[in-house]
Amino acid sequence: MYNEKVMEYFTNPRNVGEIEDADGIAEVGSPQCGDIMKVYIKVEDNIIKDIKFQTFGCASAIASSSMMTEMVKGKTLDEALKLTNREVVDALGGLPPAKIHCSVMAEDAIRAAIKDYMEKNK
Amino acid sequence: MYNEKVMEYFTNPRNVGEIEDADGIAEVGSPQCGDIMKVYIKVEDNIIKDIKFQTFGCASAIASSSMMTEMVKGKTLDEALKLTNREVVDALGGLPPAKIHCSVMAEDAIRAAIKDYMEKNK
Amino acid sequence: MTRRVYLDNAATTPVHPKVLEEMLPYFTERFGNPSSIHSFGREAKQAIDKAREQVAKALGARTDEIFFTGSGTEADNWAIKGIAYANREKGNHIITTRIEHHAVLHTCEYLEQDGFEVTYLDVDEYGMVDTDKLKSAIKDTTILITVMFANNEIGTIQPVEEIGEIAKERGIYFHTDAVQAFGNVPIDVNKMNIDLLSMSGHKIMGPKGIGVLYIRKGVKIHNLIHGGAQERKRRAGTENLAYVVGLGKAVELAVENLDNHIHRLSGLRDRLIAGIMERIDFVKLNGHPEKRLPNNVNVSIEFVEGESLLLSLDMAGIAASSGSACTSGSLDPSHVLLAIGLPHETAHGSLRFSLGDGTTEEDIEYVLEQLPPIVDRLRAMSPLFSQYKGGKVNV
Amino acid sequence: MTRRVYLDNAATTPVHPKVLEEMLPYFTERFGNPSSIHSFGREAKQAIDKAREQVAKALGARTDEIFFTGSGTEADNWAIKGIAYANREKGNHIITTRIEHHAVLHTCEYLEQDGFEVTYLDVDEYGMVDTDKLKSAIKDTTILITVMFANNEIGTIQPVEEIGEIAKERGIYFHTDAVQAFGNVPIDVNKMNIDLLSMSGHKIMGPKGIGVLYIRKGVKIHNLIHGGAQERKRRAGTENLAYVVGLGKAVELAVENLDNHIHRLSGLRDRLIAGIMERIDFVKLNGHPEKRLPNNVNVSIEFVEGESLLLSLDMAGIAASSGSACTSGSLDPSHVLLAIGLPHETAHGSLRFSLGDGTTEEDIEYVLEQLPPIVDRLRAMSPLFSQYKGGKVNV
Ligand SMILES: Cc1ncc(COP(=O)(O)O)c(C=O)c1O
Ligand SMILES: Cc1ncc(COP(=O)(O)O)c(C=O)c1O
Repeated sequence: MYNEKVMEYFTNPRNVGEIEDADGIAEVGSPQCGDIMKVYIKVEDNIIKDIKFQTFGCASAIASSSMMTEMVKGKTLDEALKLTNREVVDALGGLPPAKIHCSVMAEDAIRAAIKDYMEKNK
Repeated sequence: MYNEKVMEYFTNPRNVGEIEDADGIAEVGSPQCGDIMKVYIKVEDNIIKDIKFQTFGCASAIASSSMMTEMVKGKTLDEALKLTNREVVDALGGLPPAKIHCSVMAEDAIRAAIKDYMEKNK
Repeated sequence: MTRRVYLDNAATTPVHPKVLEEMLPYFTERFGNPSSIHSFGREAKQAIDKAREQVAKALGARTDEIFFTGSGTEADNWAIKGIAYANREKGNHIITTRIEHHAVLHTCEYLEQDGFEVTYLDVDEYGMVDTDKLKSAIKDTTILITVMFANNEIGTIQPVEEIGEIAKERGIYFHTDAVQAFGNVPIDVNKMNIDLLSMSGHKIMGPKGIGVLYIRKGVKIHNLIHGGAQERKRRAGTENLAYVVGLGKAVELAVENLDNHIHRLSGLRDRLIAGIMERIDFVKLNGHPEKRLPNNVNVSIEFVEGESLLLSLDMAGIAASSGSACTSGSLDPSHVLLAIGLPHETAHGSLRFSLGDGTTEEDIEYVLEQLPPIVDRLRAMSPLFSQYKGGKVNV
Repeated sequence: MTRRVYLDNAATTPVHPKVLEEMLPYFTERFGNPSSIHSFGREAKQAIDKAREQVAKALGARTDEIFFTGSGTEADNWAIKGIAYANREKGNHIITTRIEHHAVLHTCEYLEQDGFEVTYLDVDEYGMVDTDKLKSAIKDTTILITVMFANNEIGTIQPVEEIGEIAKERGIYFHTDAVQAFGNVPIDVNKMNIDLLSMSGHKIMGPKGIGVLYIRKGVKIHNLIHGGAQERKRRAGTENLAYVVGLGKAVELAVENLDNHIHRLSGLRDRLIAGIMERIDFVKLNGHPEKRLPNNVNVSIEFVEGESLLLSLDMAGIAASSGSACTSGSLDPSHVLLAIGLPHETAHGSLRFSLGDGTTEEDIEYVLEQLPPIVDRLRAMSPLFSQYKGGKVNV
């Protein structure tokens, strides 16, 4: 069903957790759909210095969130905003068709977290 | 499908053949139905002295005709007229439900042959 | 390799070695077509007759009331469509429940598009049908009541005998999907007033791809699959000789083993339920606490999602299943778990362990060892759990 | 024991040892439910994917056009009812032939009761469909043409490619029952413009109780069996894992062996036909002399009845079949033999020998040795024969 990379990110996800004094926080998804992603970012000089996530969801949701956090960590906010779900899928070496929405959630989550940061720092 | 007795009468039928100077002859059944029985009898003092049959038909038709000839040989015409298909079936140790009509043909055949004899000797 | 513990017997079972042994000669040696009149065919025919007797005996039925089908699903389809179309002039109303297997539900939905009216009865929090509600759902146009004997997800056993009586009184046909019940519960079609009953081979250590429909003598029903004269002209298609033989044997073994099966598995089941409750917080048992299949454990584990649980268990060598939508690629979780009133996120976090005759005490202890750290790990990742701990429960 | 010579391969074949070998692990070890996400399930899923590829390749189809069913009969039922009900608003007319298998004929008759109109095309004395007659039977309301690829009784092969072209031109779906043709004739669904095609496992040394329906991408069709999401939601029921694997293998072997099979069996077939003609008087070959399945011999032996022939052959260890009604317990002989114009009594005296990959030259010689005295013995008992000899033929 899932490739080894996805299973690796599901089993040993990078950047799990909370950031107490996060600069931006967002939660996307809903319990109804069985997927919730929560993302915390720490921003310095427009750069994502730290990022953590929590996910309630299936293996691909967990793997997608984790991969996304790795991909945007150290990037500028502009760069991070350009991240697409396709890139997450590719970085994971592919997802089953029924699971593509998990990568979309990851994209949504980082955008929402950056938006939250921006709102707070307007 | 058939019991051993039926198979024995099919394989080694008694009284197969024609009687050249038969006193009564009858043919029942039709090629359409896949069954034809022809019976020849030789009558002396109201007794069936000899009987032969020819059958085009399935194993149970052949066995039923053969058994019938054995059962009426040596009997008076009155006795022979009383033979029922049930008795033929019983003597054969039973027939499959779909094949009961073969025993009915045997009953019909002997009756028709006796009738033919009676008409000729009116 | 890690240990492999198979606790998904409600999904399917392995074929019993004795069943396979019976089947084997029918593939390569005694392979005749039962409709043929030569010795190969007669041999095949006899084998089928024997299997039909084995099944009839197990249900308290007559042999001419037993029809072999290509699956439990086909048996359900045949029963429901067959009754519907054959009794259309009598009425167009069918009563069923919200927790039936899709083989029943989707068939009913198909009939709805074709002018039939279907009542889907609600169930209580344990998944039980209320027979009073059933009675009041009956109309003059009701031609069929179809209620499953026992539920495949939560294991709840319905008051089948009572339903049978109601149906009989009102002159309505009663069909029950006993795919999960057979082999787990004693069944007698006469005592229980069952008119039609579906079974499946692969839930009882028989092969996958064979089922049975019991049809009470005299029931007015159309054929579903038309063609040759097999099954007394009621279900066409060359008989699946080897599987029919296998099913007969599996049924015989199931009946022989029934008391022991019930006793032993319900012990293991209760141990597993108690162990999970002891070792993991925020867990809820789904299904009826007593009127429950001896092999069914279904729990909701709050704050985590089913597929993640399943895959984590799988990595530990444990095969189970879940009512989470993620396992099917759809968004809604199991219709059964929603029907008993679980909130979506709780339904998503449900796990089913279904035991089988191969299940051992060690298997149960192994699960009880492996499951808690898996739950801990996933909860540690779960925003729902940290919200809960932070007092901000928005479930 | 007497020698056993099996010449009823059109009724059913033994499972090929290599097919059984492939199937075996899927009963007891790799027994998972393909819908399960754990390792048992994934293993099962992969096995099914592989089999689907084997079948798709053999037909020149895409894997998502291949659907496994519970029999050839189910495939025929699904194709015809599925197309009929899904295209009802387009039209209600179906064209078929008088010589189809009952799986097609009885399905068409069922549809006639439900408001559909069916044209049953006549065939010529060889059992061939006339494509001009087919063309003139087409109406504005025609939604389906279903013509078998090759006949199971007399072996005649239809002009499928031409029929496919006609159907395509007129925008009508074309289904062909290729249950007897597959493995005996090269098939390419695209070249032949076939929209739907039925196959069955047990005619090609696969197991009994599994079939395939090929459905061209885009064809509008209803489901026949509703329920779970198996077969991309088109055919419900837990997959018959072992048989799917076996069917895949059987198909692969059949394709690999096709040239050799055709060459070797048509040689044996022609030897058997010639031998019978040489040694027995008043014999007629049924079916087309050239456009004929490589494994089919069908002869009418005048003045004798088929069941008697069969049982006599059976006692000599030879398994064959007949078009006589007596073998089925009904009065009318085979509808196929009547459709090619045989008189009833001739049809009753027909014999079919169907060869298989296990058939040897010795088998053929053995039949040629055994058959003549059997015919003599039965003719000696036959009133029709003595009438004929006496010049009083009333046939
Ligand atoms: C031409 C034809 N169609 C359909 C079938 C039915 O296939 P099955 O026996 O797999 O149902 C058969 C054989 O029985 C057949 O010969
Ligand atoms: C309650 C119930 N009904 C019907 C079925 C369908 O049976 P089958 O898989 O044999 O089609 C199943 C299992 O899949 C089931 O659990």
